[in-house]
Amino acid sequence: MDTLTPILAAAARVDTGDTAWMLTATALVLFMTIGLGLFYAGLVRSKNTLNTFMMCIGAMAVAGITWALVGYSLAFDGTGDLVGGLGYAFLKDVGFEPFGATTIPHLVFFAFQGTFCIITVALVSGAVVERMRFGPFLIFAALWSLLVYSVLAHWGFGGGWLIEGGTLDFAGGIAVEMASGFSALAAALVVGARKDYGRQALLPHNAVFVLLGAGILWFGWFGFNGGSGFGTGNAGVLAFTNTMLTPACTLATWFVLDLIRGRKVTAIGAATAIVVGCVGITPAGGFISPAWAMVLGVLVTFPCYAIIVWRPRTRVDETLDVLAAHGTAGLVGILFIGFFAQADWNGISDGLVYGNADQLLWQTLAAVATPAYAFVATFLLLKLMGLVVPLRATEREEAIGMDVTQHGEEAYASGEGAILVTTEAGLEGPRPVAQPGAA
Amino acid sequence: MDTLTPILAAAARVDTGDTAWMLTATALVLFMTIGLGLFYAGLVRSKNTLNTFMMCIGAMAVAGITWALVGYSLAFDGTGDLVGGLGYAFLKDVGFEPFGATTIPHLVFFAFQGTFCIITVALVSGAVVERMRFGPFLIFAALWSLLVYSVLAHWGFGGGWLIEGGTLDFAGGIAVEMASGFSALAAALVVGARKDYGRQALLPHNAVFVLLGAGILWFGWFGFNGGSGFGTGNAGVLAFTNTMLTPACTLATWFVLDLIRGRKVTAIGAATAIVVGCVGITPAGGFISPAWAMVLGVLVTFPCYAIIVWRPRTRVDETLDVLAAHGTAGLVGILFIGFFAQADWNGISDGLVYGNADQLLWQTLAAVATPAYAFVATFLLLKLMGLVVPLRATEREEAIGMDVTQHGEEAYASGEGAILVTTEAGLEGPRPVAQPGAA
Amino acid sequence: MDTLTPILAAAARVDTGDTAWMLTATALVLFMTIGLGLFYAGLVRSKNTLNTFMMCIGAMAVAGITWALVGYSLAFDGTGDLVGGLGYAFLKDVGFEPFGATTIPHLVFFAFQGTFCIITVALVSGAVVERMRFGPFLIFAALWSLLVYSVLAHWGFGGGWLIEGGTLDFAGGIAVEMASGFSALAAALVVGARKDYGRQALLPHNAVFVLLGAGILWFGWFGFNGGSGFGTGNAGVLAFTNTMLTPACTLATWFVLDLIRGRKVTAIGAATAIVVGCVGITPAGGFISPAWAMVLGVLVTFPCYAIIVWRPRTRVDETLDVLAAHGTAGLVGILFIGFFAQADWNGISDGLVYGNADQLLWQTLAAVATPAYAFVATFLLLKLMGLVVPLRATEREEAIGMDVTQHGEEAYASGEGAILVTTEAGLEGPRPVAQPGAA
Amino acid sequence: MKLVIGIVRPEKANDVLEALYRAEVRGVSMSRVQGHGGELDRVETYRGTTVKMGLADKVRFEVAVSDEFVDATIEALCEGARTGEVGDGKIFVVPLERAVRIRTGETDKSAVTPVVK
Amino acid sequence: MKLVIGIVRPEKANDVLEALYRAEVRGVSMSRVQGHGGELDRVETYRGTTVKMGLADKVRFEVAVSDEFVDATIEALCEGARTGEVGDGKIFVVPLERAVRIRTGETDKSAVTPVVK
Amino acid sequence: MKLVIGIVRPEKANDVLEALYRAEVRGVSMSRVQGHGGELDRVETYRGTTVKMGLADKVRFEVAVSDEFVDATIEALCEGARTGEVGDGKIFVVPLERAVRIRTGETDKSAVTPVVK
Ligand SMILES: Nc1ncnc2c1ncn2[C@@H]1O[C@H](COP(=O)(O)OP(=O)(O)O)[C@@H](O)[C@H]1O
Ligand SMILES: Nc1ncnc2c1ncn2[C@@H]1O[C@H](COP(=O)(O)OP(=O)(O)O)[C@@H](O)[C@H]1O
Ligand SMILES: Nc1ncnc2c1ncn2[C@@H]1O[C@H](COP(=O)(O)OP(=O)(O)O)[C@@H](O)[C@H]1O
Repeated sequence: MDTLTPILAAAARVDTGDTAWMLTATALVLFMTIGLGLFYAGLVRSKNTLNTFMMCIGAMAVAGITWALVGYSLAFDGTGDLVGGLGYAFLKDVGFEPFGATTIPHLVFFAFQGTFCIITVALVSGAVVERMRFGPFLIFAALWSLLVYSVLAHWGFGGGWLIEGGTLDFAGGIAVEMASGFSALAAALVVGARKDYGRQALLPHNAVFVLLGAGILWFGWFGFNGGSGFGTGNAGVLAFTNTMLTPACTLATWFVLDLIRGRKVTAIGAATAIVVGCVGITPAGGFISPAWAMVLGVLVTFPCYAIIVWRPRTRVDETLDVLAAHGTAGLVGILFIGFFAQADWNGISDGLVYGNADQLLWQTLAAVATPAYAFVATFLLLKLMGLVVPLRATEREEAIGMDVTQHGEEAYASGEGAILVTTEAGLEGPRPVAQPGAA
Repeated sequence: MDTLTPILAAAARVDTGDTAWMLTATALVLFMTIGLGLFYAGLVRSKNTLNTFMMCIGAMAVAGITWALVGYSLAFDGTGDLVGGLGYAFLKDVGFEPFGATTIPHLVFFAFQGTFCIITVALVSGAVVERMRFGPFLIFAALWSLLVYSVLAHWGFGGGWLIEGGTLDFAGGIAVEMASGFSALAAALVVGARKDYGRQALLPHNAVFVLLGAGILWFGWFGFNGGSGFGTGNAGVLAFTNTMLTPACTLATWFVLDLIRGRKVTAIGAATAIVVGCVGITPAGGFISPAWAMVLGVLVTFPCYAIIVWRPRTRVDETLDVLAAHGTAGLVGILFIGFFAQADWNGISDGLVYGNADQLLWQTLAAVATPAYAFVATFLLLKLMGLVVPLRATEREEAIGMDVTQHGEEAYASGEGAILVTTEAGLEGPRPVAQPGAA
Repeated sequence: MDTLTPILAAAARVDTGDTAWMLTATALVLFMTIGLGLFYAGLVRSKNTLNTFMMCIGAMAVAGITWALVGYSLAFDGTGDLVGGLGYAFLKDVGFEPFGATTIPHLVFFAFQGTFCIITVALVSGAVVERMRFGPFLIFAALWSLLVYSVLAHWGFGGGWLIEGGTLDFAGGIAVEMASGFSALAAALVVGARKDYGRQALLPHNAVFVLLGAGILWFGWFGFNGGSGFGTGNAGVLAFTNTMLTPACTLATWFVLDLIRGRKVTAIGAATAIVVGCVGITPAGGFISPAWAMVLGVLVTFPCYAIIVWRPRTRVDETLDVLAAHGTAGLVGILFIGFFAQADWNGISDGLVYGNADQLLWQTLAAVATPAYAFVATFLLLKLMGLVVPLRATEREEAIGMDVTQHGEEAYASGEGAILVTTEAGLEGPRPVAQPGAA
Repeated sequence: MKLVIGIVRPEKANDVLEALYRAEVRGVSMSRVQGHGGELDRVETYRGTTVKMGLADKVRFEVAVSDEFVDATIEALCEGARTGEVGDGKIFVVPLERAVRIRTGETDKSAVTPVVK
Repeated sequence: MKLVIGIVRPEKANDVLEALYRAEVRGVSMSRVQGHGGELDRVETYRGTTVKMGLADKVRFEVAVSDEFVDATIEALCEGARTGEVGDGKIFVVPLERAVRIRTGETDKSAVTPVVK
Repeated sequence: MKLVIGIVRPEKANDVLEALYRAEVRGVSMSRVQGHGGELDRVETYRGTTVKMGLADKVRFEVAVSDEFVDATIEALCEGARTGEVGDGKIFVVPLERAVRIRTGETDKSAVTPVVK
């Protein structure tokens, strides 16, 4: 949003080129949630594949609707300090005219922002896969998208106290990355660890899905970061290019750390590195030079890597390490801006290194307030939900697997021993099919 | 096409922004056919995986060529009532100047429309997988693309009687969705049921492919619907945004119906819901408000869900339910326009609810004529083909599986027990490899 | 680059539409490398899946960095005959102003070209999968990207002797296709054949990955070719449309050859045909008419098909046939321009058939010089590396599989028999987990 | 008691299960195997590589039965699995000295007769 | 010597391996099987198709042991695999006439006791 | 008759098939198993989780032969599967009381000699 300030003067009209890019960017970000589903599904055991993927699909359904009904309005209507108004509720006044000072139709702006809400909700699911019941997750997704995402989106993007104060967040270090990461931690604590956590080896059942999913995420991230300039202007172009450079550096650094740790470069590690690099550059994309973006790619690797190695040694089963990959990298990116933002490149503000200490102050504020709000709000939300409805499956269900118990399906069904229950009205006397055990 | 009428006045010149978006949209739609192949491949048994995927690849080859040679011309040359002329045959006069009143090069318009023809042919294959021979399918694909797709594309897009009369079809409720759905029904009847249909449980062998495939389809559909305004104008933007809202509502509704029916939300159902929602909004995308698009998302679910539950109880083995997901949803979408089209949003015409009964009339005409033509033409085409060449594999081949019998390959080969036949000219005395059983 | 000459006059300014398309194209090409990883991973045995995919991911890390540091500069700085200067090293002077006569920001041009470097390096890995050690491959990738790719990119795109002399190469027949193909041959010869090559059947373990990978490649190729006009101008539009037509014709031709050879159309063959068709049109895309593009699609099939059938009969284990699919098809495409380039379509130059013999001469020069340089340089590079570090894994490691030995992971882990080593600091007395065999 | 091992065509697996059920045989374990016997090899082609596939997919049933059930089990397997074409498979009968039901520790005969719900 | 076959729940596989290890049983082979017995069928739905799943995933252990080890092995299997609910599985003991260690050609008893590293 | 069970390295499976073929053994079934024995554990790492892999992939052959073929079969298995390193696998011989060819109902010896085409 802030990237608009400089051009606020300019009379806003829809530009076909900017709109063309934003339509592409929006589709790319929506596709990211599919990629995330695949990434997550590959990381769990095969008996929980579908449930894990379905949490992302569920987010697309639930958050897609809440966003249109009120979420968007709460995030982007007006400049209230803590939350927006209801002026855009039920898509009121969301039409073809450009939004604010952008050069794209309001509808496109709305859709683009909606895809952010969706993927953020999906990200949180990584903390509770393999044990949280599907129904309660859907309810959680709906409430969280309003109580946490929309609020933080308002703070960081939509005219809330952080952005108004001067915090720079290009593509969602606040509302997407730190919000999902620290909410994931809270969710993991409330829902509790999987029954076999720490006692058995729970391994990714399909690393190819993990790599392909990470690849789709990187692909989509060009829309995520590159689109956050809301057009083809300098900010978007800079963020786009940095989205190629930063993850490359993170990958290389991760390779080195893997070699030092286990003398082997791991594939799951590489997939993680891609995500970490993309997250790191998310807040900073349009504000720092390509050179600093590469440095960021290197630096962001260390804390994330450390947490990923350390977390499983704790009792906290934050299963897919959303905190490490998103919360931490997002926080690093937010702070990095405070040091290395460069007005020469972003036309808005310098960081400490370039003589503007205030920037670092505001970045630090964001890095403190966001995690606090996300963690507390999510913790309370799930605790309250837990009073009304059981959040997790029974031990027995967990043992059998969530796919069968939550969805009544197997990811990889062979059909052997499956007996048709639906009888064919049409066929006279269909020969009965095997029914062993039906005593 | 009709979306052009308003701007027919405007002097047409190529706009870089519109062209940029249409290039993207074209690539997205072509990618949909890959996604469809994956979606279909996941829904069949593992022994038929490649054959199923290959029918989509085959459509890309065959329909891609027929489209360039004559199909495009038959669809888009002139305003003949039933079929277009041959003026554009062999790409004659298809060059860089804008097509009609569009602001994009004719070549791009041709390519964009070509991707529609390809995926429509691929869709039909869903009715005959796991038993139809590959060769005959390729012949069918070539003929069908000309006799059915091009003709209906002319009716709905290219200047035929429906569009000229006033039928509104934004992105292919006629030529793509109803055409494929009702042709699929005919194809299933002519080719006949799989030998084990109704007697054994024939289950999807990889639900992850189904979900990923559906995700790729949704992703591509933004180009499919969003590109059908042939630029970044209001119509395209509206259709694009609706393509995010409608499927979200369909998903949520499907979840509810699943819960009511089996107390479990299914993943295959979710994947199906995504397709149904995208299909539903296809004809209506650029004509109805976002709010009505969400309502459509809810409404379209019911008939499609009902047919999907009911169809397997009949003797009709329309294997992958193209009729339910595409034919039905497309028909609902076409009729929905008749009621809820809004000139305020589309600048062209109102529906019944907004006081224009004629619109509903023309929509109904399309909803009657298209299925009739598609069904009859496909039925006759396959019947005639059947006289010349056997359409389906033998029972034995069906039992062994289409991958091995039609393509001489396995989708998931382990290599154990495989004996090299090709000998290495280069290697002196290569040690012979195991040849058990070669008596 | 040459495509710029005509508009060199025009005062260059950034166009939002052209930029929008180039951002999309850049993301698409980066996604191709992921698709390639999937394509390659499906073609190998399951025990080498991750290692194969990781070579492509590794290229994204290593080549992404070398490109930013010096590669880009060596390729595109100035018009030195053999190699560019260091003016752009460390991204110096790479900013928002348009590059040369293009209408897109320099940063976008840089990023777009960078994705080409990355995928070319990844392509070469196809020659050495299932046996080359991962570490040495990364080193090779870094050096090759500078010594071979940047140099040939300078020759063909960046102002070197070929382009200056008059060679036409639209999207990389020289630097990408021939470079990777003939380097692959050299790499296969230096690294040597897999131990079981020619003695056992080494089959693709997942043909669905192969088809999906090929589909992603085709999808991305629209950005690869369509973006090589650096905007939405005629050249890019023509190349884009041809990228749809040529592979369709290659697919159909491949089907026919498959039928003749084995009476069955193969899926792996179809996936290969898609790649071959896309490669064939790569150099010629913006220079020949759609009609000739379709002819090219047919013609290019024959030599590639022949080499793919013949190569495994030799002792050359160029494992994934990069030479056949890329080197050969690229060479055919380069020569095809010499005959059928049409100034009417490309506004630049005619081929022999249209009365300009010089063009063929310059195309032939490129078709001789490029393979020679690529082969020799790669051969020497690997030979020298081989003196310092062992290039391939031991027979034992090869037997166990590269995933476990190089990366310490399995692509499809079940977790059975896996014993947690990391102990849970947090949990008091975690019950010890099974440790059979730990004597 | 005997351990009856039956190797059959995958497409016949459900028919075999049904036949066993009809024969009152309740407990059974099955797994996928690949077999070689008198069947013709399939030829498969992957790019330039042409191979003869000497193995065919089969399903292996393992049924522990008390002696009086052996014949019934064999008949059920034959009835469910026979197509008359080469490749139908084999049945092997191996002596079974002990059987234990893990849940209860019951042994032998009682162990191989599942609880009736 | 005997060949002890144990069919257990997949989620208990690691517990069984541990129990066998504790019982000094070193050599073992396992494979995935599907079994039918007294367990209730699962109902699954795929679009319009509703099916009863009559088979449950199990893991099959195959352990060759010298006679004095048989009881210990059976106990280990029971201890590791028991949950007390229907579906815990079975153990079958089959006579083993010969055992050969391929690497060395050693036979019988020595063959079934792995080298200690 | 005997049922000969051979557990070998996957990479040796084709060599074993060849050796069996040379030994005139025509009928055979094989399946993938995982085994534990004297082999060193592999260490694998997945993000923060490091594990010791106690099981190695193996291929299990099951061959029913008439008594006079037993030794030839064992030799073939050893010849095809031996590398000399720990992990080569084992051979188990179990008595086979009956064998039936499903297609024809033939039993015993004739059942285990496949039709020669
Ligand atoms: N001697 C044997 N030992 C183990 N399995 C066998 C044996 N003979 C046949 N089989 C299994 O039975 C299957 C069918 O046997 P085959 O000889 O091909 O057909 P048929 O039994 O009809 O003659 C084979 O694929 C193999 O799995
Ligand atoms: N007679 C049998 N032969 C072979 N396997 C059996 C037999 N009975 C049971 N099994 C295997 O044991 C598993 C558990 O048996 P089941 O009867 O369901 O539970 P329980 O053993 O606790 O009564 C079955 O799924 C099946 O795999
Ligand atoms: N007692 C046993 N029972 C069943 N399978 C065994 C037994 N001992 C070994 N195996 C199988 O044989 C394989 C190789 O045995 P191992 O002891 O590792 O090597 P070696 O046989 O060369 O000493 C094991 O992985 C396991 O699958």
